[in-house]
Amino acid sequence: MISAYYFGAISLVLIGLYAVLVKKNVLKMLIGLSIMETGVNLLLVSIGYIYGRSAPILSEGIGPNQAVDPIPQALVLTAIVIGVATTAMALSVAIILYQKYGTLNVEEIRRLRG
Amino acid sequence: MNLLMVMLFAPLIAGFLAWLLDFKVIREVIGIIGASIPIGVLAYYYSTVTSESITYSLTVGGFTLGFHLTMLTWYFAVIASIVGIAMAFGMASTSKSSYDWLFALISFTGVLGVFLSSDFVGFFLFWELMTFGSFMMVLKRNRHESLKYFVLSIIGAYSMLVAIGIIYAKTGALDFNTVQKALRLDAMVGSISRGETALIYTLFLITFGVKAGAVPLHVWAPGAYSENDQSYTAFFSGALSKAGVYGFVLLYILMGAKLYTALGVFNNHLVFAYILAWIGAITVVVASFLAVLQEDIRKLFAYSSVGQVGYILLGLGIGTGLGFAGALFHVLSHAIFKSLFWLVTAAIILRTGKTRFEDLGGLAEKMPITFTMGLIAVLSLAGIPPMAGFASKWLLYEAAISAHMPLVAGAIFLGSGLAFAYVVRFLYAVWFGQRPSDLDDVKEAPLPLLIGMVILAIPNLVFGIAPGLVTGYFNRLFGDTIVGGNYFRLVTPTGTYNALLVTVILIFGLSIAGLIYIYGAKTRKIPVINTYQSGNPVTEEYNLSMRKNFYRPLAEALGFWLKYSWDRFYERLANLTEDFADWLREGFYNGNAQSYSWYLTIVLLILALWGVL
Amino acid sequence: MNCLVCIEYILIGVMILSAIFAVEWRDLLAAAVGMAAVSLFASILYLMLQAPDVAMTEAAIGAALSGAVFIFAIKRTQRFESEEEERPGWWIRW
Amino acid sequence: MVSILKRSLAVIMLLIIGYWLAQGLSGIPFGQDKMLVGKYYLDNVIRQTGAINAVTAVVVNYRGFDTLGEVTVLFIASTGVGALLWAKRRERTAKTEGSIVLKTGIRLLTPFVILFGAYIFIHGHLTPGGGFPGGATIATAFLLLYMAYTMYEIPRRAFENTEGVAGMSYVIVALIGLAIGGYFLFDWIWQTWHFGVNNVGRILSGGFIPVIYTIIGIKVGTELSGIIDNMLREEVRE
Amino acid sequence: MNVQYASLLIAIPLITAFFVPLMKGLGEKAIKTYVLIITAIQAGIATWVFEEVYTTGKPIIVMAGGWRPPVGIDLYIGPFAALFVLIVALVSFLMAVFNFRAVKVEPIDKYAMLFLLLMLGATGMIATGDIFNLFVFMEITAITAYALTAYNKTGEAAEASLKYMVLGGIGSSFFLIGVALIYGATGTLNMAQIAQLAGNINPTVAQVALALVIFGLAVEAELFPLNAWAPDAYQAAPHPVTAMFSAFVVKAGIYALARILYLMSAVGTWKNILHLLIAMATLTVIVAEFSALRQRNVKRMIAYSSVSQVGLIGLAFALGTQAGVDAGVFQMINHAIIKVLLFLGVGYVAVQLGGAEIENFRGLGKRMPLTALGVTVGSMSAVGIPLFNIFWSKLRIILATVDAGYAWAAALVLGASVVEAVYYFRLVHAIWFTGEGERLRESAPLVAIMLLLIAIIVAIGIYPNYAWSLSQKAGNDIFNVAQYIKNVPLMGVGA
Repeated sequence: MISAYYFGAISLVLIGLYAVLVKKNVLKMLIGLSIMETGVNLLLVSIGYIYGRSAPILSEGIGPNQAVDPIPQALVLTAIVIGVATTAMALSVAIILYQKYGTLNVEEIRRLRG
Repeated sequence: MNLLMVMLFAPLIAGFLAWLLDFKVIREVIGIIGASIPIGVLAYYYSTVTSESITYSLTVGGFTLGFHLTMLTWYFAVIASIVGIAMAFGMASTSKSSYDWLFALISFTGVLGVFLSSDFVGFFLFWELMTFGSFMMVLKRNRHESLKYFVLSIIGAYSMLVAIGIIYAKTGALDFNTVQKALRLDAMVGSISRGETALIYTLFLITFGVKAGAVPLHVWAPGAYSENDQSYTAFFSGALSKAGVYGFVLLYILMGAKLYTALGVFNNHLVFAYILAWIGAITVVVASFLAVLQEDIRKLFAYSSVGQVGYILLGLGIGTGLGFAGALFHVLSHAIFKSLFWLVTAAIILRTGKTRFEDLGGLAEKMPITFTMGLIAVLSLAGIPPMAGFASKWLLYEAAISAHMPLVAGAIFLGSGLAFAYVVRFLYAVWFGQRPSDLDDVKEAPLPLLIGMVILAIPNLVFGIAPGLVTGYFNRLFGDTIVGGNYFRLVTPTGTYNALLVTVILIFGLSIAGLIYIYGAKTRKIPVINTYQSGNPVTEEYNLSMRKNFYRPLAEALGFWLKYSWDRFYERLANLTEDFADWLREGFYNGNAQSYSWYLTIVLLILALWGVL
Repeated sequence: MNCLVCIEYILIGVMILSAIFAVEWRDLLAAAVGMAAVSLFASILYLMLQAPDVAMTEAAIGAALSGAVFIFAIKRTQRFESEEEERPGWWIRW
Repeated sequence: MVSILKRSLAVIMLLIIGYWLAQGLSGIPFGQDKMLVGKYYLDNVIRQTGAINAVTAVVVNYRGFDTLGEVTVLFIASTGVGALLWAKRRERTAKTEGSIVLKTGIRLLTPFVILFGAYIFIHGHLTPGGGFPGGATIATAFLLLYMAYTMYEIPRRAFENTEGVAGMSYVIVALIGLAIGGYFLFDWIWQTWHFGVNNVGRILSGGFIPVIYTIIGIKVGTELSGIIDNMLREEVRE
Repeated sequence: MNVQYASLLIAIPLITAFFVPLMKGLGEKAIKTYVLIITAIQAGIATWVFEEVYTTGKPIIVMAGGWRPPVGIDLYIGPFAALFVLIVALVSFLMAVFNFRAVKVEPIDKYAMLFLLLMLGATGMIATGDIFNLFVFMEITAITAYALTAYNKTGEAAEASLKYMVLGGIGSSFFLIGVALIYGATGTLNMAQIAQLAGNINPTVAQVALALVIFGLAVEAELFPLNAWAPDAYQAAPHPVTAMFSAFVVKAGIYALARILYLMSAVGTWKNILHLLIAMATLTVIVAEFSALRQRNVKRMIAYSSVSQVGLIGLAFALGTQAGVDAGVFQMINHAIIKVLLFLGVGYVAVQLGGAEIENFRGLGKRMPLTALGVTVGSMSAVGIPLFNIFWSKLRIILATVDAGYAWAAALVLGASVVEAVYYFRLVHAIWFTGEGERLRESAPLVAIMLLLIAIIVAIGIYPNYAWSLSQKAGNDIFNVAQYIKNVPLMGVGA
């Protein structure tokens, strides 16, 4: 039995991947990717969690032994920013695609093939 | 710098210089000098090589390239060098382009390197170099033919690479000595399985078969030989195709014992050799038939070359000492007479610009020296004493008989007959008969070309009259008396051939006939006109003459067989491949980003199933 | 099972539900909002996982800005998924 | 029909993959102490970096290289969006002006939002937050301005320059570390100058963390605003 | 000189890229010259690093922030990284020259930034010694690559970029899951420490983590069937960028793949992953070669060829033997050289004659003889003709493959290479023996670059010893994990 957080994180990844696999709209695929990223981030943070400990801010009352692992949180900070950067890039590409092709259906956006 | 290296790279360097200094006479002079250095070096080494072998090694890219000059490699190298120098003289007249010089001489170096290498890396390297040079020569003239040559060569080269790789993996060595020892040891131990041995053998068979032009891998040869500078073809067919033969010899040396133990014996013949013999026999028959049916001089000799190399393979496949002697002798005689043919062809094409029999005729008067040379070549090829061609074919025939291979011997006989049929046609249609009026101002071939021809004609006569020179060398090479006799007499277990005697008798007979012809017969010179149709007008649809469709009845008789062509088979295969490529490309790279993400998911699924199951 | 775990389960459930909605809604604007909602719920979960830094960042960048950028892009392209897509499943038709 | 097949196939595949991932994750117990390097950070963070917020210390100091890369990624995104949506002349095409409530509210709110953002990144080493959320908050202020006023545009040139200068300052801070301490991204303020050693837990501590977070905050704010600006302006043809 | 100054390899491109917005008004020429100067400086630093590493024989460990690994992030510039950082810098420099001709689309200042950051990303990917930092640099490279692919702003460019983005996004997400698992199991992100601890990881976790990480990197490394984005991206990107993709972006991916693969060699399912990778690499070669066969667009054809050659490298790395890795590195060097030459030649033709379709190549030997020579030499080398560099590496790879017991893979790869030979043959034939045309003026700097590359190709072809010894050292750097762990001055945290 895995934890609910793991379950939620994996579900998000799979739902995102499902959107990429099934939805024909480019923006929908990008939404899927974005959800995937959220899922991965959630997974990372939950790996760093330790029962009964508090946030790694070592002010009064919280010693080094009462804090959760700070590394995954640092990693996720980076990952979130990277995610938004990718999303912004992808969306501007989608805008160009819409200008040039007049559609966002991936089945019609296939001039490059073979 | 070692003299061996000088000899090896002299043609290559000369080629580059000729390419860079692209001026009319300088180019040719450099080329000829470069091409004549090898024979000089080889002559210098003659006395040394008969007592010990000369070795040298270079280190390139972590590989050691070894070279050795043994009696065997010396023999092959000399053949290549003789043909090479003749080619250089020929090209001095026929080729006007520095491109040709560059690549012709590159392939010259390649051939020498193949013969001299004592390890697989060098062997492969020079093999590729030689292929590359010859390929570039064809590429310039005909795309379709060069593509065929190219694809088959690449297939051959890669087969060799895989085979070398397997040998390397099994023995851990790449130099011939160690490989030979390891494989001989393995013949006893048997750690290389039967299947693997068969695989290596097959791969080498493909490699060397392609280069030697063995049926069914010969399809490149007719086109590549004919669509080329004919002086270069002299080298191509005379020396380069011998690299394939050398490969087979090498196969015997390196893995003969292993092949014997792994593949066994059939009817008292070694299985692997038997396969080779039959490939040779089939090549002889098929190529000779096809040669007979050609209407183009170049095509005719191209098929003839394929067929003659078949003899050599056949000789090797007989597997006895005599067979080897015959095959090696035929390597020499084929090199000199076929190259001579090609140079004669080069002269004809240079002077007339025609290649089809129907456009030629009566050139004997206009080009007497060339004609003489052509005659020598014809006699040698048809196997008429006292030419080198007879001696070698005789040895092959003796070998086949004494090894109890009557069918193979039959192939030799049939091949000889067919060879006679096509050379007669060449002899008559080109040199005699009615001369088309546009050939009236044809001149004798230029001097360099004639020099080249003479260089090749002399050995034809010398080794024809004194075949013992060659067989004596073989005896020393094998360290055993395989062919007895002296310089002029060959003695085998089943027969004797005295070349000098035959020559003397022949000269005597010919002089009598000549005397009778000159003094006895009443002759009158009449203009030649087309009258041998019994007065009937010649209709175009069934115009059979020595010059045109002479063997058409034969072609009609063989109609059923001619329907099947290896050439067409390969073309269809190529088309199928291309269609498959299109299908694959359109199917996989279908342009849909979604399908691509499905591929990703499928890979993930595979990984997952792997983990779950 | 204490109450906190209850809340966790509910939050995760709602997050997954909004992810499904974000994927299945044909109105892209709504889908983008759904996606932002997923981020928002995730950020609450981060808080519960004792990661306030991440929670803040996710809320500010993941939910707000990312959603806004999506909405701008939708504004410049099209709002609805194209029509040849077949009718959505029963679970979404209402 | 095909589509339903495709969907169900996708679902089945994804379930298998999910099961596999879950199986892998089951080897990593949730909520257990698995720290190795993390423990070291928690033990030494205050002494070595002067920051109370261990996450910040890890982000900026211990794993500063990642953050440098992260800033670069955002820079690339803003550059990339700018490059892709580039046109000779572009204008905003919004039609509807915000309501009076919105306009007034935003006019009042903007300075405070920016101030709040600044607060977040300046206190990064003490409280949750830091350069990225702080910068995002600043960007939100501009987003609000864009929403309220149809004609509003950020001073693009100035923003881009700020972006560049901020990025350069980050690298320069890192290079000063190289020059002073011998290591790239070396915390020279804390480890060489020992600035604010007695101040741990207050604003003037934490070595170069507040400096870098300020730089990052400004950079992220301008970059995200730049992205918003680029997304909102459309090409106009005369 | 303090070896920590090797961190300038990262700092210089970054700071200069950040400086570009400030010089926006100076015009196109100035910005391109600026990029040229920066890449030259970068090449200088890389040469220094290369010298340093190869003369001392010790890797340079750059410790960011002065923290010893695994606490801080380290850059591990060993023989491989030193060599490839140099190649990255040199290729970027050459392509910066090509920029003057090939890139006309506005806005140049953004292009310059992206160009520098692409170089940075690849450098970082090759140099880093931390797995999450690898992810960050991979994303830098990838996002830059997305932007540059779409830079021409045509429909095709955007389409290619979209494909790249979707696939890259999925790949990097799963890579990150893999990293998360590895972190969860070992508690560290430093590669050397992961290698130390790899044997102790719970086997299920290790299997899933390794598979996911390899999967994520294989997308970047263009292994079949994860390479569908590659030909499109290569075709649509600006010409210098295409050359950079082929010369080092993919290489960085495949290097990372090999590095992690060998670091995790203590994992139980390692052999299975090797088998899978060998199958994928072999299929990569075959499918890509067949796809190139009837290609009308030469740039796309060479893109497919590049994919297939990369598959060959992947095959060599996946063998799991020292010989294979050495051969793979050798092929990486050679392939970088020839693909720069080919894409430079083809790109230049496309710029001059308005497209890379095969029709434009007819008679090229008469119209632009030197460019034609460059393309020809590149093609012949790619096919593996002796006296050109690829021959040696291909030979090495085949020998290593057969030696490792995968004769079938060698045979299939070589069979596919026959196809490669055919399409290059067609190209060369079209260039020299068909078509006519007026002679055009060729740009002197570009011709000089091409002649330089041809000289290198032939030099390695004739005298491969030096390059081979370099690749042996570099290959040992990847293969010898124990040495790698020893070289990283681990702090002993937790271990």
